[in-house]
Amino acid sequence: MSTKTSPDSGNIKTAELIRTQLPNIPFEISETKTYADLKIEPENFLSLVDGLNKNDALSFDLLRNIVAIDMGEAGLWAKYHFYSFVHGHGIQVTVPAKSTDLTIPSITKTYPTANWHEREAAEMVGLKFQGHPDPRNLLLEEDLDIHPLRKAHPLQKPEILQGIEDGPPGVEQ
Amino acid sequence: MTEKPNTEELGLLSYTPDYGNEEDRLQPVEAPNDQALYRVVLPGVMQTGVDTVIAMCRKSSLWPMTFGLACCAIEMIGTFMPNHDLDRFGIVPWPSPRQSDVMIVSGTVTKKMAPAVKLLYEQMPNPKYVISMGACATNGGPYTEYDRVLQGVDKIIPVDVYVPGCPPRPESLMEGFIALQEKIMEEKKNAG
Amino acid sequence: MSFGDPFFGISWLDIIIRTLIMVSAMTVVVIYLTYGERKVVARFQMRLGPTRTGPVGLLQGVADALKLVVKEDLRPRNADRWVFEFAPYATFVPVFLVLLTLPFAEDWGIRNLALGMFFVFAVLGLNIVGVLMAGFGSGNKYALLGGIRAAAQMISYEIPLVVALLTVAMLAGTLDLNQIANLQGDRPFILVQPLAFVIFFIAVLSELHRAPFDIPVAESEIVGGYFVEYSGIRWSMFQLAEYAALWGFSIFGSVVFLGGWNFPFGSEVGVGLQLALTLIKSTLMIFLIFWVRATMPRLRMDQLMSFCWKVLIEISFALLLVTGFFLYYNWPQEILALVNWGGALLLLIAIFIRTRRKSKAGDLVGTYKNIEVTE
Amino acid sequence: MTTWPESQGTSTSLETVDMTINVGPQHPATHGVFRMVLTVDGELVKDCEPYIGYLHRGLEKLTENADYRQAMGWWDRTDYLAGMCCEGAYVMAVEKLAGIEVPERAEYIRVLMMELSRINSHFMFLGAFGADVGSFGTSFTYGWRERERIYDLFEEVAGDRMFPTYFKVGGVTMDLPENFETRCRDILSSIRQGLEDFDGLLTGNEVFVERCRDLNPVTPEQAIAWGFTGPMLRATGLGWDIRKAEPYSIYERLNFDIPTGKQGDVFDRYWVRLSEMYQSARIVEQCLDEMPSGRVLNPDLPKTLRIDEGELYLPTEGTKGEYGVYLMAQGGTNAYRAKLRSPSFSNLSALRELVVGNYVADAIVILGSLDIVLGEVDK
Repeated sequence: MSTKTSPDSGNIKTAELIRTQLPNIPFEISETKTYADLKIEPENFLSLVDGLNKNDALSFDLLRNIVAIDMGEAGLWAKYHFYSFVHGHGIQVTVPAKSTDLTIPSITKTYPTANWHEREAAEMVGLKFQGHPDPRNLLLEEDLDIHPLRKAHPLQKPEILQGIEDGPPGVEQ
Repeated sequence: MTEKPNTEELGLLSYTPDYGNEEDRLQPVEAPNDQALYRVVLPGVMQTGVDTVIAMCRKSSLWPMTFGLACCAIEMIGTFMPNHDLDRFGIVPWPSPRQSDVMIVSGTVTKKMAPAVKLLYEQMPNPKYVISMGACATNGGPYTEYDRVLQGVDKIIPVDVYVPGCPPRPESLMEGFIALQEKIMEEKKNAG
Repeated sequence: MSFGDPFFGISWLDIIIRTLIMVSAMTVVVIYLTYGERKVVARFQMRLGPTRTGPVGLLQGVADALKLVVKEDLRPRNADRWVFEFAPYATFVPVFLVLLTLPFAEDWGIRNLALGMFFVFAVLGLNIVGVLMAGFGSGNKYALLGGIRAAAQMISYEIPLVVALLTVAMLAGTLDLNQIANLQGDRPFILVQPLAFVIFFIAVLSELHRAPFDIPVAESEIVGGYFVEYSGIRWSMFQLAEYAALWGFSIFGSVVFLGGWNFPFGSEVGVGLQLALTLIKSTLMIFLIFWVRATMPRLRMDQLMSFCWKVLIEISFALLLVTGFFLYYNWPQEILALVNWGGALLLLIAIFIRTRRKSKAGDLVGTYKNIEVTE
Repeated sequence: MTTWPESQGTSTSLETVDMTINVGPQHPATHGVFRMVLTVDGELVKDCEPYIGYLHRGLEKLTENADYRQAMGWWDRTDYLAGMCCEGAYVMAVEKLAGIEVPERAEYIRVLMMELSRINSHFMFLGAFGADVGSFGTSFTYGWRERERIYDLFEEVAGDRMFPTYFKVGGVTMDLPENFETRCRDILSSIRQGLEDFDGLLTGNEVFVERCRDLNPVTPEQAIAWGFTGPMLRATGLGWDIRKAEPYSIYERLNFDIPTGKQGDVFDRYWVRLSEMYQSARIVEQCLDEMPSGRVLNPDLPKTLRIDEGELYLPTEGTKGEYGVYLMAQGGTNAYRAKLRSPSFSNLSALRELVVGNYVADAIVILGSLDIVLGEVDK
């Protein structure tokens, strides 16, 4: 068991290991409270994912989670969390989508579990995943075109009924 | 593989619920009020006696439909289990809406689920009652600010008894059932 | 005995009174069977069962029945009108005919036929027609599936049922139920033919769609099976037919196998004791059916079919053959009993071994890059 | 009258039409509001189209508009069978993000409560799975006898049965009552008694084994590709458990082992969950023995919890699999973005591959063996 890292110790080592294993892919390394983070452009995101999956020293074979974030003016970001059973280490990959076309290449071919995660991220924040098998809505109705997790999306005002004189519930005055 | 004929135009085999667009999905459903046969046939003076007997029978054999939405469903199942046995009141859960009289809406009704709730309410035979269990079913509960959540099930179907709590304890659901039984005994005339 | 004097060759009054007795007895028994089932299954599940309606919940069956009578009677739009409406009566009539021929005491049956058992076999076939009508008539896919499953199950389980009862008829030498009961004065046929009783019990369970074979009525898969679209009085007719069949088969089983009213005290004893004896034995059998229902999970459709065609039918034909040999060469019946007990034991052991067999899928442990992650 | 398809031309082969069955949002076997449309040829399932989202209540949107500590009310209603596990995961994530220390005794109490709610949730699985296979509620009542006892214990400790909000950022709201130790030990004995009952009722039952043995075996490679975690992954033979692989809280000090199955079929999934409960009972006993005394709440907690720049993803071992909490803070009292990695969501996404090719009755049993909770799937 080479680089056995629990979340709060030695996650930078994993990032350096990836840097040495995949030298020709440009990404910046930064630190989060639990895992190291690699920031990469959408163009060479697919090559990084293939590298992570195929390389024996890394062999990240579980895609845990895809988080889509509306960063306000910095556009829409997607964060991926990978984990390797063989080496026991995990990594986080941040992919800021271009504000022009908001698309990120889809990785359902190498990780089939990404299918539903990408569909949910797409409908919640409005990202588009290029090459996704069926990009329909997952959690919202099929014909809805709203993105609830955008910062601009409003909340619903709770309906306060003061007393009986307001009439029976459900009937608008 | 032989080319399958399109199953759409075979009325029997294909069933696609026509939910329509957003507005008429959330149209409320009125409670039906047609009369039972015995009230039409029997002369007036005998009706009160038959009414009380029928109301007592309805009261003591309320069959709810197993219709759990969210966390309140777990407390609803808990009410049918050994510690708080609803079977003592003659209340046994039934899978199909056709054979049930009470619909316990236990959990958050979202706008995507609203047409299914209305469909099930219409499928139930006539003297039917609705118990809105928990804060979510009454007015959206802790999730009332999210715009995909329906603020209360009484916006789409008429509700008889509201059970407060999030989730309500099994005892309060039993109290809801007792309140429903008293309501059946009171309004036995227009029970239909 | 007959009630009125014959009129135009048929004693009309007699027929009417007898059927009225049977109808009222059956409704009372069915109402208290539903109450009994809920109480018994509740006790298995550490619950109380109905206690609020009536003194100890005794009026629960009455309340259910009355409520169902007054319920609104729905008919789905794309249901086939006449098939849908006559299905419950088509399931109820054969069961009622079976009840008419059963002897409750010395010659106390409603109508004792010389070919009583043969009549029961013939009438059993009609039951499937009603179930199929319900399945296809109500225009609902769940009902369609339920109807097809019920038809396949009932038809295939009739063969072992009939053959197992034939072996008993061969032993008794007659098909008249009264005679069969008379012959069991000293020892009931269950001691002589236990394997036939096991096959009979399994086949009855699947004829009634109960316990491990309640596939057409599997509420966790196809909700409610063939009577999913029925409500109110039509649905209660189905329940009436089901519980009447349960009662009918348990009395039939106790008369044929457990010696009916004859076994421990012979036939000189008064009619009251004989009647009580038959009812006690049939309630014993009903309790066994409720017990199996409360504990056994449900078989899948193809397992049910393969169990019937690959196991039950072979055993019942072998049993028929063996009984034939014993009767032709009139070897002592004790050896026949021994062979039977051996066969029944073999069947149970085979089922036990089947569950302990090694699975066919092989071991996948450690095949993932042969790592063992947990230290 | 309904029109049957008249046979086209002289094709002698029997013309069959694939029927679509809508196992709708309301169905006794779908454990809540989950809908799948099965395309069925006779009894064989040709295609399965799962539809979720009927319980999408906007957990993440509401968490963004509420204070860190207020949001816990929504988080423990995600996996409503094991309220405390979700509370523990969220609270640990916030503490690690804000860098708040938790006293020793609170850690032990938390692990004890989380393991009890894991047992609680697995009892619900055993009950619901027995009903799916067909034992008409007897397995439900056996499971519920122990669940009610554990609920009574939760009520005594924290005041509420399902969602006690007993955990707090920085520790636990109040200390354990005095007689907690004796009550907890006799509940453990009744839990073990309940497990023997289930062993007798289901594991040895011929019909149950006949229905579940060799039903859709899954290899570890497939499981990982579909994103299975928790009992679903351990049933395939890969003994991966976050409490051992990436230990959090005080799980390094406790010794317990991880049961793994052999074929990943439905019987192994049932068996792994059943034997996991014995391990959880062992953990609860160890926590009771080594429970240190002392304070249960971090004394110097800030009045209003403000967390400046930072993000984290904390995976924890929920009852159904890896229950991961992702939090991003941009200063202020509200989380900028919160995401729940729900195990049932990933386990359910592979339903089509698991179900196609089996019978309708098996499709329901396979769905039951996934042990999904809709509050978690639809977030």
